[in-house]
Amino acid sequence: MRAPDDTEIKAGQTLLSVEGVSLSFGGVKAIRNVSFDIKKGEIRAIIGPNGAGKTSMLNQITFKGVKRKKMRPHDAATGGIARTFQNVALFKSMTTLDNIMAGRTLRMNKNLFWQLLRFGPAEREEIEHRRKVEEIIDFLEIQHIRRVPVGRLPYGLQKRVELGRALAMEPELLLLDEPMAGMNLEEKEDMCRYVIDVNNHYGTTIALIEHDMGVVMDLANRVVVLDYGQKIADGTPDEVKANKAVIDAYLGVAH
Amino acid sequence: MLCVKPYNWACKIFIIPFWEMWELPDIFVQTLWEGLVGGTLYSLIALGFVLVFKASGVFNFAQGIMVVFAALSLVGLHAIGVPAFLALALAAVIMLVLAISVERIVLRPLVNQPDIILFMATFGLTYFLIGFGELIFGGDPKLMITKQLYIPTGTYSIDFAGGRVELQKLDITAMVVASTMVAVLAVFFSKTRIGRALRAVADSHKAALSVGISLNQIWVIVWFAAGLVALVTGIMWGARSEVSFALEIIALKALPVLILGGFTSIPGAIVGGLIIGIGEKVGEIYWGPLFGRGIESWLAYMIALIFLLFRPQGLFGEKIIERV
Amino acid sequence: MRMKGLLVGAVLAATAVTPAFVSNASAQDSIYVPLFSYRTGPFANSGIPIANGMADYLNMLNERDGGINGVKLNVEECETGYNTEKGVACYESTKAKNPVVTNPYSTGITLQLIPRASVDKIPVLSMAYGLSASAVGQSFPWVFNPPATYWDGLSMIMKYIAEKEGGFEKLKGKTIGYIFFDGGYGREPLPLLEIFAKKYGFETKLYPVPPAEMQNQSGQWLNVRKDKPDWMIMWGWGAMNPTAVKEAARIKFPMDKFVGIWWSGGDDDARPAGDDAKGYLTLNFNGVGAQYPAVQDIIKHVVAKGKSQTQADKVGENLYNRGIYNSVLIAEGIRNAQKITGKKVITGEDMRRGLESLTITQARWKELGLEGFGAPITAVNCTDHNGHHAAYMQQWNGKNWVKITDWISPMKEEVRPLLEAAASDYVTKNAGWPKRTESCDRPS
Amino acid sequence: MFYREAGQFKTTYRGDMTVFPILQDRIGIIVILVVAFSIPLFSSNFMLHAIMIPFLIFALAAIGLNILTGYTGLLSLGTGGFMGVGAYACYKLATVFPEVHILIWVVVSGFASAAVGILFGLPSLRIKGFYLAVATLASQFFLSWCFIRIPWLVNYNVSNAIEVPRRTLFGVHVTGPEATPQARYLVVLTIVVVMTWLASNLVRGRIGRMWMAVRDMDIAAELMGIKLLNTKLLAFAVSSFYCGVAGAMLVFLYYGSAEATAFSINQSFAVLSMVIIGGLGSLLGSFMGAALIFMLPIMLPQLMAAMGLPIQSATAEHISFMIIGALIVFFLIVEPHGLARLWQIAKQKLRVWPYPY
Repeated sequence: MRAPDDTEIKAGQTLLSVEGVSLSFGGVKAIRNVSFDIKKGEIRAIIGPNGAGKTSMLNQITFKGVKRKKMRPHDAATGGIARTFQNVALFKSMTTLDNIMAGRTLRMNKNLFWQLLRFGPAEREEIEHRRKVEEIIDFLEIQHIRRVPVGRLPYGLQKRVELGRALAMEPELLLLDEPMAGMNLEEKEDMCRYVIDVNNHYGTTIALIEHDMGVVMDLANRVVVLDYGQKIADGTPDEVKANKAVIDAYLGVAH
Repeated sequence: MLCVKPYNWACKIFIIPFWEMWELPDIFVQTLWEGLVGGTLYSLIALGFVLVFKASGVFNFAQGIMVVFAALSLVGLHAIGVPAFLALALAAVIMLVLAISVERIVLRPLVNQPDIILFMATFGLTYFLIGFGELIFGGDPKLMITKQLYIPTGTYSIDFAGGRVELQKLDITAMVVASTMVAVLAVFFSKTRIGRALRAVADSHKAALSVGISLNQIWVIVWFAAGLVALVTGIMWGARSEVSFALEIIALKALPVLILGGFTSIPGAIVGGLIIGIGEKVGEIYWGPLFGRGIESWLAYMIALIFLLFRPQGLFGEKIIERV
Repeated sequence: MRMKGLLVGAVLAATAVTPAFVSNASAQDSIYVPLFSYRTGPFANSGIPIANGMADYLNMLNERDGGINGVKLNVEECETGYNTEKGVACYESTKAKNPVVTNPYSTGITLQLIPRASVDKIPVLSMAYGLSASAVGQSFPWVFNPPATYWDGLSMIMKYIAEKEGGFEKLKGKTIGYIFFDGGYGREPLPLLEIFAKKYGFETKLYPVPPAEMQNQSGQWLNVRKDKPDWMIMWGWGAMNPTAVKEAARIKFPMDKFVGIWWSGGDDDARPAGDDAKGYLTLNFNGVGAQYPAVQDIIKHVVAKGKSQTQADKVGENLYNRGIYNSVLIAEGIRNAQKITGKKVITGEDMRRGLESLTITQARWKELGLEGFGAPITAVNCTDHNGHHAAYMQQWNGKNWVKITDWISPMKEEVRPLLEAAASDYVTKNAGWPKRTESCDRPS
Repeated sequence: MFYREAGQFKTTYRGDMTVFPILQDRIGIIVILVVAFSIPLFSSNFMLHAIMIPFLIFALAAIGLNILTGYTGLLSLGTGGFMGVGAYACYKLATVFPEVHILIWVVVSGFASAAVGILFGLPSLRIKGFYLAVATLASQFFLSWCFIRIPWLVNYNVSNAIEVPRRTLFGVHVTGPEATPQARYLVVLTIVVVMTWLASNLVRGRIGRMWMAVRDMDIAAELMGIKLLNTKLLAFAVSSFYCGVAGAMLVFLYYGSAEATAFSINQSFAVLSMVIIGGLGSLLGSFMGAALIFMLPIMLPQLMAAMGLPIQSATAEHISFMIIGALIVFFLIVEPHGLARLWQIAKQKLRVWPYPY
């Protein structure tokens, strides 16, 4: 599959739309009445300075949802949304392989009885999914750490495994929360490549949170800019780059 | 007489107990008093747990055996001819030695291990202290040296509503000592430098280390404080029945108090203890007959469990916030 | 890191090597008598004096007489901690050395051993504890529980109460409270208590004490205060006893109306309450005090030579003497078995016969240097492994136990049918329970 | 040198997914099984009855608790109660339906335990960590109370105890006093081996991954589409099932008769220490922990006697308490992840031997 180009995205169908979301913790308003949409097949970035409410926004999408008033996390998964976390949320004592296999949970359905016996259906199912997982492992080039508990891996690799786990869910929409945070340049470049490859290869729609502007401008088809919980800009990277409010927010003009 | 056939059960649950409270107010007041005293003693044991948990994150299973060990040391020293108050001081010294040993031998090598490992280590400590205590003092029960410590015995009988309410002098002493203990600890932890350091450690080990507070010292201090609390608890429980290893089982009663009050809250331990103490006595006396009595062994846990379902972090525990 | 590897090796090696030590049969020129005891755990306060008394009497026989009829007794204690798993381990480790009798000293361990006794051919002597129904010799040829069962005990207590009230008919309308260890032991007397209540028209109030709450009885005693029973009966053990006595004193329950079973009558049970315990009553079937010549012999041959674990001043206390009583039964059983079989070194099977025809007459008690120490054992036979012997009431005077009644005999006519019923119930529930095939010896 | 995986390549996923991918391990386990099944031929009754049988039963209970605490991260102090439910359920079933073979009831009684486990597992959705541990104590004390107070459970026995009927399998006594330790040992061993194999299948598959995911990071697990409550309750159910079967075996194949005190809180603590000493999240560790915690107190007095230390049995008991306590602390310090991790490290050493790395 080929990633759609910009004009196709504009015309394409909306995968998810966020309308008038607000969120407050105690008296602090983290998000104020933000609306935007994500279209099928695009890479959509949400950016903003520290504390702008990006992660809160993402949590709202996965945990609370839109239109469905009370969406439980489990429903997000069945609804085809997968995500990675700002602070890696891997299953630390499990191996890379098990972590990514865990991403297949929803797609496996052999019951307790077969699981206990393991011979037959459960084993066939396990092998079938193992094949899928090995494809992802090959794709992310993490074959050598297959059997290593992820807790012992360096940060960069952990991020990659987390991406792998999210991919294993074969999501329609992939939410990446600062996938490049804390990485060195080389690792960042690798990660960028994987994000683009995922978008190209699997045709997955990606929503990306990042505050490294350079990365975002290269990757994203469209960008939403948040500041103090409010949307201050929305458009293609070039449009956003030219937006005065964005420049102010990033350069720190007094409000 | 009050209960008619179809509503028999409902009546026994909702009417009879209250009617009994009304009919025999002296018994009711006595029940509340017994609950209060029992609760205070539970609070004392729970306090020992809280001190250690707050400062070192260790769920100290050995608190119960420390109670026995402290009391045995006191009685044992007195038995070989040490004067009572000197024995008391020496028992406190023994608890200090215990605290230092525990810190050196158990806690220091296990620093930064998961909670459950530390919990298990205190479990090992419990076994060790049982064996050690029985080896030195013997497994037979001892009499608490109540008289020698000038702990008053006897009863105040107060006429009340046509009956009498009996207040044991021993229990009153227990209440006073427990309250004093709590007050002293509260002042110690809020006013002194060490106390502030301890709170810093409770908030964050790393933060405490970065401002130069010695974790090891703090641990010795809290374990010693827990040891002192254990000593006081041991004296009080010992005076109520006797000093024997069976006392260790009683210490389990502090656990529902802990989940009710929160593992990290001193006021929680106190209020929790009182709720559990009064709750289980009132429950046993007025609703116990429905179950054939003797329900105290689990009633406290059930009370705590019900509270817990509404407040998972306990009454005074800090709200648990998980970040991803 | 190397250390960890070594450690694993060491543990595995230790596990592999240990069994080699375990199985060694002893040479058969002595009689092997294992004593299960518990000097640790929550019941140690009752267990320690009994264990001392048992061991000291048998050791005294060795020291003074060179054993029984010239055969040394090989006395060995095994610590159970009142714990069933340890009990199994003790039983298995002693079984290999051909014991003549097992004294389980825990209801849980006794219940386990009852079915195994007939298979392993080792009689179980559970002296006035364990399964009351095992008094029926036809169903339980290998189990002995003299001198009396718990039901006998209850009936004797009822007799005492009736006497004090001025006859059984005076019990009508009275309230009798029963505070008990909430387990098999404490619950066993309940059916008989109900029968008595119905028959004599008194009301019963029950106060169970959960095992974990033995030292926390204020709730139970508050209920006692609320219910105002005329008498209290107690089936307690271990740390439950002294706590109950103290609590009774606290609520000012009249102590001379508070009666315990024989297992609630330790000196350490009453002593903690001090003067407040004055008047507290318990049933007893052994004499107290060190004035008996045999006890003096123990002091001379065992305690003074430092061969005992007891403190000298505890010799002669009630539970210590209870241990002596138990050992007298063992020793007399052995002696009787030697007499019947003509063998010097007897086996478990011989011991069974010895116990089944055991008699200790008043004269024999005197010969043993224990005049008046116990009621004559006259009624143990093939059908009756208990004998339903008499006990007496003793009262705490603030320092010692004082015998205050003559021997009270149990209401056997009430108890025996219950026992028979319980035994046949046990046998029917345990389908395949073996029919008695053992022959019967006449009492000698 | 001899323990090498070099040269052993897997060409199928099936081959890669086996429990023991390395040949030497496979040989090892076969040797262990052969030895285990032939122990009755050369071992004393004491060894079998007092050590091996209870060791295997407690190992099974430890596996049960490990599923809950080690794999799913839910700390439980209610094991003794769940074991008791199994034992009493088995007794009721065996007396109400005596025509069905007892060994079937031993296994089926696990379901009763599982049901009770689910019931007491419900609070686990809201309560975590030590709070949950204390909450499970509620089940322990409540169940203990039920065993004593509900006479129906013991068929109205005056002695308040449950007794084991005599039953045979292929003409050989397996329960009751006539059953030889050899026969009982083989039955216990078979059940434990089969159930361990099933457990190892379970923890390696989808369900095992769900449990571990919940343990490691429950929020992320939820986003994988794992339903927390169902997963936790499943862990409670399976764990209680194992404990229940262990409890039933404890009474029917080991004790021979039991009172409610056999399933007291001490049993819960003992099993928990087995799991932690052995290694959380390791089936092998459950066996090692059971070996250490159960065998040590039984064997220490024997060992001391064998070494000719002339001490009183009570003193030996006190010292063995001290040694157990010290050993627990010692093992935790040497390797907090339990004996199973020690074993792994030892294997790793063997793999590279004679070179240090």
